Amino acid sequence: MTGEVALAVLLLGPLLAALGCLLAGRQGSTVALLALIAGAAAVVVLWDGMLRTGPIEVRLGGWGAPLGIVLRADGLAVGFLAAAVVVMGAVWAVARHDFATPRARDVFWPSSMLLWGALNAIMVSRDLFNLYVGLELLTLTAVAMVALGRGPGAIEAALRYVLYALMGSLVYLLGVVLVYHGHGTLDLDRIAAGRSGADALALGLMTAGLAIKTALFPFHAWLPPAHAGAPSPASALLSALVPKAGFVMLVRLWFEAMPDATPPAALAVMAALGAGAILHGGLMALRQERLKQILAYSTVAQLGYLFVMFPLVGGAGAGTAGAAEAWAGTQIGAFSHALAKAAVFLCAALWIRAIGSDRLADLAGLARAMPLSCFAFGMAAVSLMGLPPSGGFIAKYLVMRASFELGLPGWGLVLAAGGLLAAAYFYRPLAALFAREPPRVQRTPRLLEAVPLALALAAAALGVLSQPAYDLLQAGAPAYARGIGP
Amino acid sequence: MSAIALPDVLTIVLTGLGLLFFLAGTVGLLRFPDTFSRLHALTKADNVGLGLVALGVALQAETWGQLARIALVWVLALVAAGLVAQLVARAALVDRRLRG
Amino acid sequence: MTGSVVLFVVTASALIGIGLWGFLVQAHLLRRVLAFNVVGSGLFLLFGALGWRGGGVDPVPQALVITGIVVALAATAVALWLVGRFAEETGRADLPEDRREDRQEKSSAGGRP
Amino acid sequence: MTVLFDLVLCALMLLAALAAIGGRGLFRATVFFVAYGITVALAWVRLGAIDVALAEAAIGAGLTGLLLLGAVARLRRAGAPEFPVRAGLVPALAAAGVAGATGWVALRVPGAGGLWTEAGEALPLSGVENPVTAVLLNFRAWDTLLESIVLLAALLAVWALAREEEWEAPVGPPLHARPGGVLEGMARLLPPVGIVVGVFLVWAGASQPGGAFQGGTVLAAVGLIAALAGLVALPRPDSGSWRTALAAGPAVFLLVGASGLALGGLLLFPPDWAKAMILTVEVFLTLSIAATLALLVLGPPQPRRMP
Repeated sequence: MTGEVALAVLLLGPLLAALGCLLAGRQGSTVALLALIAGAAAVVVLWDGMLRTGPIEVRLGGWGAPLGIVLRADGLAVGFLAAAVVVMGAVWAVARHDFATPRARDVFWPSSMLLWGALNAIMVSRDLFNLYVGLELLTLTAVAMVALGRGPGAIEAALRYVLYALMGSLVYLLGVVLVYHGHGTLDLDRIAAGRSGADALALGLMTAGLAIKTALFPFHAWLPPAHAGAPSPASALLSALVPKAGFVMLVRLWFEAMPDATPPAALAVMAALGAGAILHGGLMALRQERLKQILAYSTVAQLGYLFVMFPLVGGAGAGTAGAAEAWAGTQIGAFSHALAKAAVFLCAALWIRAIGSDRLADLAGLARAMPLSCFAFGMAAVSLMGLPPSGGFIAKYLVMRASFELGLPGWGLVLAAGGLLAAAYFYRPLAALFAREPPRVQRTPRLLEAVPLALALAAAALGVLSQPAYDLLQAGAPAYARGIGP
Repeated sequence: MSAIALPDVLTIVLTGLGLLFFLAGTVGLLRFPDTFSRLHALTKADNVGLGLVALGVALQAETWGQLARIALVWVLALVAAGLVAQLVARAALVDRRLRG
Repeated sequence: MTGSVVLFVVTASALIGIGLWGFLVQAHLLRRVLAFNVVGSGLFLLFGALGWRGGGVDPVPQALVITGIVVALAATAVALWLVGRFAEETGRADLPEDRREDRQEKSSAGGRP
Repeated sequence: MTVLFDLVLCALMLLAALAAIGGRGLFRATVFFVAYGITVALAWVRLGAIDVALAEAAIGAGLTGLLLLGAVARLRRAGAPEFPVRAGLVPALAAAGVAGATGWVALRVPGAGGLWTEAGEALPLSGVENPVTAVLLNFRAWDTLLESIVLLAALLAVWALAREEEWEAPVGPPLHARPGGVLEGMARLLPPVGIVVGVFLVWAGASQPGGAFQGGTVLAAVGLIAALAGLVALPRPDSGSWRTALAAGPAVFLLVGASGLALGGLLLFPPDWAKAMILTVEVFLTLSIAATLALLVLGPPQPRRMP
């Protein structure tokens, strides 16, 4: 019962807080703080309940599938709920001072709470149409945040984002219609139990729609301008959390709902798109002049990492220990990317407020004036590159080992290449930050600089203490993810 | 054909007449030169047409509730058509005076 | 399935095709949002027609379509106000990558979706 | 005989859609889109789904058409150039491919019969007689709750477009209704009828076609007429009363849903209290939907420049 109460707090809490922020106006950030504290407590209760009694399932309204909606908090979901709370808390700490004007404040705080609520709803939902409504809510709040940006390209970036997102959600919905026609239900587990001739086309359409929403290469054109154009604290939320929702939905669809509708060729195509994202994102990041653009293209590349696991977990390797390793490695990689990417964007937020620009030339020698945040940026960059000790390293190691074990070394090499590219595009900002000349800088409270540092340390800790994360993922993981035959 | 009940015959005749008026209104819309004569054609012909069709359908209504709703539809359509025609005419006048 | 439902399924699919074509090929932003709505209504019509049995439509697709129509309206409103604001700021009604004169000298690497 | 009617209706739908997308002028395209929306609503009537026909006509054709007309006027004021439709083979093939594949699979794959029986069995316990309302406000209440929040999120995104200095300005376009003119007469005559029809739609939703969204849309339209005619002062984004109206519906829905926890399950409506709980939620939901839809059409606060 306490599990259901904790889930209720995590689902209804953020939405109530958003209404509170809308009505509270100036005290919006305090309402948000209260919701975050309640949310953090709920995640701890869920985490503990999960480890003891396995996944917590809630049949909304008591109806259950197929008529009602079923929610289930399994290891993967609780992992992302935890990452979301941590990132939201860090963004709250930095953004408290940022959104002073009434317009920015009255839009950012309700929208951030709605974004958090939508993300929680998507992570635990087992119903295809409920996932669609959650995804649409997530997208509209993200568009609101991009539109808040003051830069010249913010409106154009928000418009391109909304156009891509509109068509992505409709293509996904077309797949849902075909699934309902073929299976007579929208619940993931009941779809897995049945077969339908429409599965292949439906999965293809849903995957195309979600690929657009997750900005998987070649549908990534909307992400860099949107994440670079949004205000920095918002960019942290957009880059760290929003694309993960589409990714989790894809994982549930491909491996839990329709494992048989995924031929090896399709799995290889997904990994190839991921490889394309890693290369394209990395190369484009090398050519950017502004820090936030580098970080945005870094997100495009890092999202590519997540798709390399598809041929390893599905297809020939399905059900082997290697597949379970690849799956767990990818999810730990997603958690550590969320923490590390939020850290670097929050560093960018502090620097932009201190020196007014994020051009690499203007960042020269900033480490002497703001050592804490520059160190945090370095730590987070280490995790994004996948060097030890960091969650990124553990993730890369597990997936590479699995790829070698399963005889598909090519994908392991792609990850290695991605790591080199990441090192390359992070070198220029790091070199600028730790350069010799002392810049003129306005005092930034040390406490604020500690926030990205905490996130970067958490990403590093995920590498050292990866066992709890691994246990969490295994608790309640579907059969394919525990190395047990399908 | 078997003997059709009187109300059905009346319905067919009335709706047929109504459609004729709609046709006249549409022809007026396409043929007339300027906005005002088009508005004139549309509001006159279409409203009578709608009245006839409403009357024809009213004969098929079983309960008083349906009858009231059909009447409400007709009255609302009349009011809306009249008012909108006024507004469009005024806008056309202002537009013509601006363009000289 | 009786004849008229097959007719609605075919028409709905055609509407999706028309709308998708309109969205992909048009450059004018307002037409693209309009095409999005055509795809949406076509898709919902397909959902309802496939749920047809006896005298009416299965209540679950009906409820989902009503929810979908409202969500599509919300997204359309945001898109249209963004288009209006974009036009006020740039005086244009098409995204840079769709502009005809830009396409000649820039080889469209990556292309649009 | 009826198949002939459906054939003509489908032909009308396709022609209207083509004209809307391929039409020469923007205004012409929008007008054809509204006509297209009405034919789709008729198609829903032919399919026997009256609730959806109401929603499609009111929201799909009505409000969306209104938003499009507003956008056409704004684009014309901003001087954005119109340009002709462009042809393109690859997009045409892609679109035809998706549509063809969807149609082929939809016709070839036998349907799984949907959830008729389950919905029918659970209806007596749902507290309402109209199965669609039962699905919307009881079986899948979580979807509808999220949907009402989506409307609020959309409004926040639209308000985010206001420039910083305009935040205190009232929302909506510059008004030029003549006092005592025809529009004001219309704004005095229609609202009472509109309110009666809207409230009836919401109340009837429990047993006949209707519901919070369809009723809310009618009330929003009535509010818009009164606002554009200058009878009602245009709201400001920071006005407390309007924000309360916006938040009331979702807030009540959330609290009623949370109260379910005490009764044994999240979003649980026990059969004997279900009707009362659903009606309470529906009343507040209609208020919020009407306010949000009206504000979505009025848009972000704009400077008071004279036309």
